Amino acid sequence: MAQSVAGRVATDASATELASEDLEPIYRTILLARALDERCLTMQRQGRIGFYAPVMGQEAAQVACGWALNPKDWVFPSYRELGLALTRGVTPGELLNQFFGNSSDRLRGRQMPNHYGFRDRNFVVSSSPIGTQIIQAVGAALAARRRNDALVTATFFGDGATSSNDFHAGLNFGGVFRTPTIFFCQNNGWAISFPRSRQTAAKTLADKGAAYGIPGVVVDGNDVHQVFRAVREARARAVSGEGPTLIEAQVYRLGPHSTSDDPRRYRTESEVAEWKQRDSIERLKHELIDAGRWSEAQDAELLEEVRAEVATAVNRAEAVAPTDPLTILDDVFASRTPELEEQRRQLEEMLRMGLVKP
Amino acid sequence: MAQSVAGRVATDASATELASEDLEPIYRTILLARALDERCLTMQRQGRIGFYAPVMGQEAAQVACGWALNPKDWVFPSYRELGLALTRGVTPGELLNQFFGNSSDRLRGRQMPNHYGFRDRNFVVSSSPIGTQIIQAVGAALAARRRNDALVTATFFGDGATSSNDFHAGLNFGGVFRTPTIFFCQNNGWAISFPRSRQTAAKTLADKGAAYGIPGVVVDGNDVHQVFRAVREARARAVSGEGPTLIEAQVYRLGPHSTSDDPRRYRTESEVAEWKQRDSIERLKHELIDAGRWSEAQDAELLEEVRAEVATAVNRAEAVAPTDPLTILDDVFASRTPELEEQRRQLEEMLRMGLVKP
Amino acid sequence: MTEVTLVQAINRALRTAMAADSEVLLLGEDIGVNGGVFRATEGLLKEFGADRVVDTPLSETGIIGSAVGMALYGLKPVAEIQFLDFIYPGFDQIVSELSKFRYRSGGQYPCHVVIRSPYGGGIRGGLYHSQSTEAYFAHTAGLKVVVPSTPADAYGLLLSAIFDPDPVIFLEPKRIYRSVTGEVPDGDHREPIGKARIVREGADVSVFAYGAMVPPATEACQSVETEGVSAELIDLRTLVPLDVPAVLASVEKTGRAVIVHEAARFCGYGAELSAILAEKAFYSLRAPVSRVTGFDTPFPYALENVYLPNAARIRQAIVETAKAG
Amino acid sequence: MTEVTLVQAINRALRTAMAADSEVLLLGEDIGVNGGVFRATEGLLKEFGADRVVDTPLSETGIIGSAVGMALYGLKPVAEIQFLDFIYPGFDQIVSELSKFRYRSGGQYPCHVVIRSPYGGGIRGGLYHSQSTEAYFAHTAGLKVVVPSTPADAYGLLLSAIFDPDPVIFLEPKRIYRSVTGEVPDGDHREPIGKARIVREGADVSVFAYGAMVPPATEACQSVETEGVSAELIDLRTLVPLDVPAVLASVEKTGRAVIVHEAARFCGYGAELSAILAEKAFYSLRAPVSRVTGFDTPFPYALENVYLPNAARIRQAIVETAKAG
Ligand SMILES: Cc1ncc(C[n+]2csc(CCOP(=O)(O)OP(=O)(O)O)c2C)c(N)n1
Ligand SMILES: Cc1ncc(C[n+]2csc(CCOP(=O)(O)OP(=O)(O)O)c2C)c(N)n1
Ligand SMILES: [Mg+2]
Ligand SMILES: [Mg+2]
Repeated sequence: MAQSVAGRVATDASATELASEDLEPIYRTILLARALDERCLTMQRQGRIGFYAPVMGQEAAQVACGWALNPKDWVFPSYRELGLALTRGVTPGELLNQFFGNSSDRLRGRQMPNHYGFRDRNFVVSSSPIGTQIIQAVGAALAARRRNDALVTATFFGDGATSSNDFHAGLNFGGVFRTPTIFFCQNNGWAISFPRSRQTAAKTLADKGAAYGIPGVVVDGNDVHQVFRAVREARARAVSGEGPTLIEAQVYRLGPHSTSDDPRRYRTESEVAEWKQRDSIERLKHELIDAGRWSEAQDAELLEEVRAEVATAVNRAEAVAPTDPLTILDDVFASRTPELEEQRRQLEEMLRMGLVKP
Repeated sequence: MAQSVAGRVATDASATELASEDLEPIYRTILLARALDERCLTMQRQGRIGFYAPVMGQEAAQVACGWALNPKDWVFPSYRELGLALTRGVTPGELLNQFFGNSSDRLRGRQMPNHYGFRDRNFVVSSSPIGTQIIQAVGAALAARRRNDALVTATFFGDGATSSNDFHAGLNFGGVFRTPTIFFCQNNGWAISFPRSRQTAAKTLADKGAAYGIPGVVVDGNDVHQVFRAVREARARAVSGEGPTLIEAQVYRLGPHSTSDDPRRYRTESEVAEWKQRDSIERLKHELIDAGRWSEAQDAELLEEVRAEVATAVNRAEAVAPTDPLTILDDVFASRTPELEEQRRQLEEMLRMGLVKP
Repeated sequence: MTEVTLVQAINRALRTAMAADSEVLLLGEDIGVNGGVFRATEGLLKEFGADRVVDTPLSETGIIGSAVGMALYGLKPVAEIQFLDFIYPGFDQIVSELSKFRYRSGGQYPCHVVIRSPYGGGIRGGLYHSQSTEAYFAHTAGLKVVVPSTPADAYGLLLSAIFDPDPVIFLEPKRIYRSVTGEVPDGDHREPIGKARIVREGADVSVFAYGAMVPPATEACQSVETEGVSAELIDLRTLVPLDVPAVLASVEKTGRAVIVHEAARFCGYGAELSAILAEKAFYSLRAPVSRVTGFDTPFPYALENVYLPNAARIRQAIVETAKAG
Repeated sequence: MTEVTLVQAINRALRTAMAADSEVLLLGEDIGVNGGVFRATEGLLKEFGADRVVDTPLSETGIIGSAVGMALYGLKPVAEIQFLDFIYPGFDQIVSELSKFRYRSGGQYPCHVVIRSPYGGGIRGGLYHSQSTEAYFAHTAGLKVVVPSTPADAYGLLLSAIFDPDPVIFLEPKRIYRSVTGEVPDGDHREPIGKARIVREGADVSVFAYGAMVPPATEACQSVETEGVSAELIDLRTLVPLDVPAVLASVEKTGRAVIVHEAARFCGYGAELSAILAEKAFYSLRAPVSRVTGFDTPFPYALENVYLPNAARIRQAIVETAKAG
């Protein structure tokens, strides 16, 4: 399948190995994610967006995974899936509208930054409670099978989420019903201040698959080839009716948990420095250069380009009008109940009287 | 430790093998459980108690497990632990008071039959929502360790309960904090009408231990020696700080799930017949006879004896006065709030006026 | 039209919906070969197959969470929770996900799930087979809450719920599953969600009830006639959205209100009804608003008849309210 | 006496309790080395060690369930739930176990647990860092529910909660964690659970508020003075048990009531307050009871200032209520 706007996916829809011509667009997507991430952190410090949870360090795992999926697959993300979103053809501008919660935000300003979703990209809107999407992905897989849609659902979550109720229910239902589901766990070492080593006494998170009769695989999340291969194999199993796979992508959260977090309270600089060494960007860049497909000059140019793309998107999104206050009463139900109609009239009156200022 | 009224436990407090002199009291306890169970089923059919969930088929696993524990250990049962209760020195009369919910019921008539508990026997009161006791047992183990009490907590649950949130949390916390806990799962083949084979795709329930870094052991629950040994080994690990063990005792629920259930709807007679072959009572009886410690005559006498014990207990319990209606407002809090005092006065008035008839 | 029990009406509504729309499916514990512990799904496995009558592992998180996922994809799942008392392991999926998906996605993801569950006391089920916690759901924006009290309403409202675009918590008064019978239409006949039903008209006192409290309330309303009190009985039928005009119209006429529910009183659903009256019918009210409810205690076993409101208690409240002021 | 913020008062109360009783221990997510995401447990790990300040895996089922187990054994655990919005995975342990253990065991097993959790909006936290769902807990028999609004109350009430024999849900208004400061005593000084506090006396209208709504309600009460309205403000402080005598005394004096909370209106805590007035202060009431609350929608992100009651809206309600009737 050709790379498309609606989903930057692998050139070959069924290969288990990443084609060399995919490496450059993957690299570009990772760089774009990094540029957007850095910009958002800055904007949060400047008070221009309210909150931000960076993806830095996890881009390669997400982008390689997204690359291995099919645009028709449904993804059930957590709040840290910026790299994945880009592989679904979500643009920086669309993301920024969500971060600003402005009137172009597809979510109508309803959720915090990072909690986006785009139905037309089969990218389900994420929520904050940890893990809830995992069992939902299993339900959606059952639904897809019932409709004879040959696709998989892929759900994304962290090491902390493996302790959630929904992980337990999701993997169990997935195993029992042999759903076409990929459980993609990004073990980034930390659940805020709580280290992976304390989260569970299991040796690896992939080991948890055995409790549900599901194969578990560990991959180096900074290695796009490994990730791509594992996801493609899992996808092949899933669509052929062999059931779900649990993939543990070992990565590291290089930044803070969110802009509300100060990681110096709980981890050492040296641990971070060590993981920076393994960062996918340098690694991929050198892989491309070594293969004779890339140069430092091209790299500098690309960096300029993605930064400019982000800057333009920021300018546009920041100029968009804020959300209309009366929309607060929409979408509770398919249509407003009489009580909500009355509350809307009350709000109109309050706005008119200046009692409420958005 | 000698057999005592307060806890019919093994003669040797630390042996991992069941002593031959323990076999007869174990056999007696199982027979007593069976006799009480049968009597309760009959009484429910006669409308003399409101509900009953039989233990038939699981007595050996429970009694052998209880035998291996220490009276100071805390047990966190489900609603099907009649055999276990007897090993804690709980008498048929005490159980029957609970089944009748009469004024001698230690629970003051608050819970359905089968949901009893006796603080002085370290036998925590059970509840209906499946699994909740599992994580509580872990919390209690943490508390015991904090007080330097050298004991274990043992929690009892079924195959269905392995799908519960509390199982997941309980085993995970147990593994992470290496608590002195025994997770004793009675896999009786069914969760009401849902077979073990569908409950999870894991090969055995004991396999689930790996997800939490906990050893998992499978035992034949009709073999009191195997059960005793496994529990003693788990107990030794627990008290020496090596953490919890998950024990899967494979048993079979020979009766209905409860008196509300009709198992003919979902399982075959032949399956039941097959498991009846493996029933512990015949097995133990022959073991005793083969060892020259028992005779058919003694057996008939014992059967008479336990039935008489049950009959006497029933007569006594049935004669106890019902619960005082005004107690309905007690034990919500340590003392009644002003609002509850007011509701109590209202209830007094309603009783006086004959508006409410207990 | 056929005369059936309330639980049979539920069964028929499920069958009608499943026959009409192949995207309706059921999931829950023991609903397949066992036909549900109350037999609400009896025969449906045979008729529609294991793909559409899905027995699940013992996890309400799993049942509700996967129903949410199915609904996101576009199906119309109907989840059974065996007893309302056991819904709490799935509460997070209800209050954080099911009720909020449409809103938080800016309308992208409707979440069309029905959760059916038997609720309430009267079957000697003790603490965990008796509770009536409708207020939790009624307070959760984004959920509709429906409680029928007759076979016809159970049938028509369940069909409406299944084809409603919003999530519906459908509470079934198990105590009257079999004791109440009535005629039920045959085809896809729906009762509108959001409309109360006047059980009997009256001039002196308005009585509001729902679910298993409707029969004793009816009895009480009849019996006060001998004291010359004319009581109007309103079966709310849907707690969210509440039929506020019907509630106000009645109290504007009678000036007096008695509210009945079996749930604990404090912050129960009756509080909202009373608050609406104190706000919107204040000038019509001629006596204190009275609530006949369970006590503010957990639900007891041996004393359930002491706990549950009965016709005598309701009668007393009607008489007192009629006389007050 | 020292001048501290509300969150510092919490921290001090925890320290005081832990120093006084070695059976008090804390558990929760990120409460140890991180000191809590709001720093409520800052410094306590160092002072009391990892045995008593226990960082847990990410499971509210685990936190609350293990706290229940600890309490059954006899300890006094204080669990932190990072945001009230995340309590629902542990809801079953709260409503089925924690709240009912004493009752269902016939008094054998008190269940002495405090669950502390920041609640409410105003920090631009969106749907899942803003909710105010106290009504769920207030409706659950067997739980006490406490919501302080000042550092002194936070200190004194948390100490009372920790040494109370019953389970307490202790809701901390995170919006004013740092914006409100005040003097706090030094030793084991407790405020009684079950007593409201008269923030200011007044003759014309009674205003009831709690938590983060107390500051805007105070502002509103001050500002209506210019219109010649004398408003009495009552900070409820404990929602269960409610100080009914204080509520009734105020309304018996003023004849008018405005109830303020940030939770959604329908079946919110205000409904109970209003219902109590309609029942027990009916003959004193001279105007409809007014509720100033959040809308019946999920909590929004961009429009949180539209959602949250503010001084202007409260002021308007006071003035209208004063004039009505
Ligand atoms: C149910 C629940 N409890 C607590 C939180 C608060 N919280 C937000 S993120 C987080 C850690 C998540 O860790 P992990 O799953 O590893 O994902 P990561 O943030 O590392 O990507 C916590 C505890 C939450 N969002 N949901
Ligand atoms: C949370 C919850 N959901 C559903 C039920 C209804 N229910 C009661 S027992 C049971 C099956 C339990 O099976 P298992 O754990 O294997 O125990 P067993 O009855 O076989 O001893 C179910 C579904 C319940 N009690 N709690
Ligand atoms: Mg993580
Ligand atoms: Mg079982």
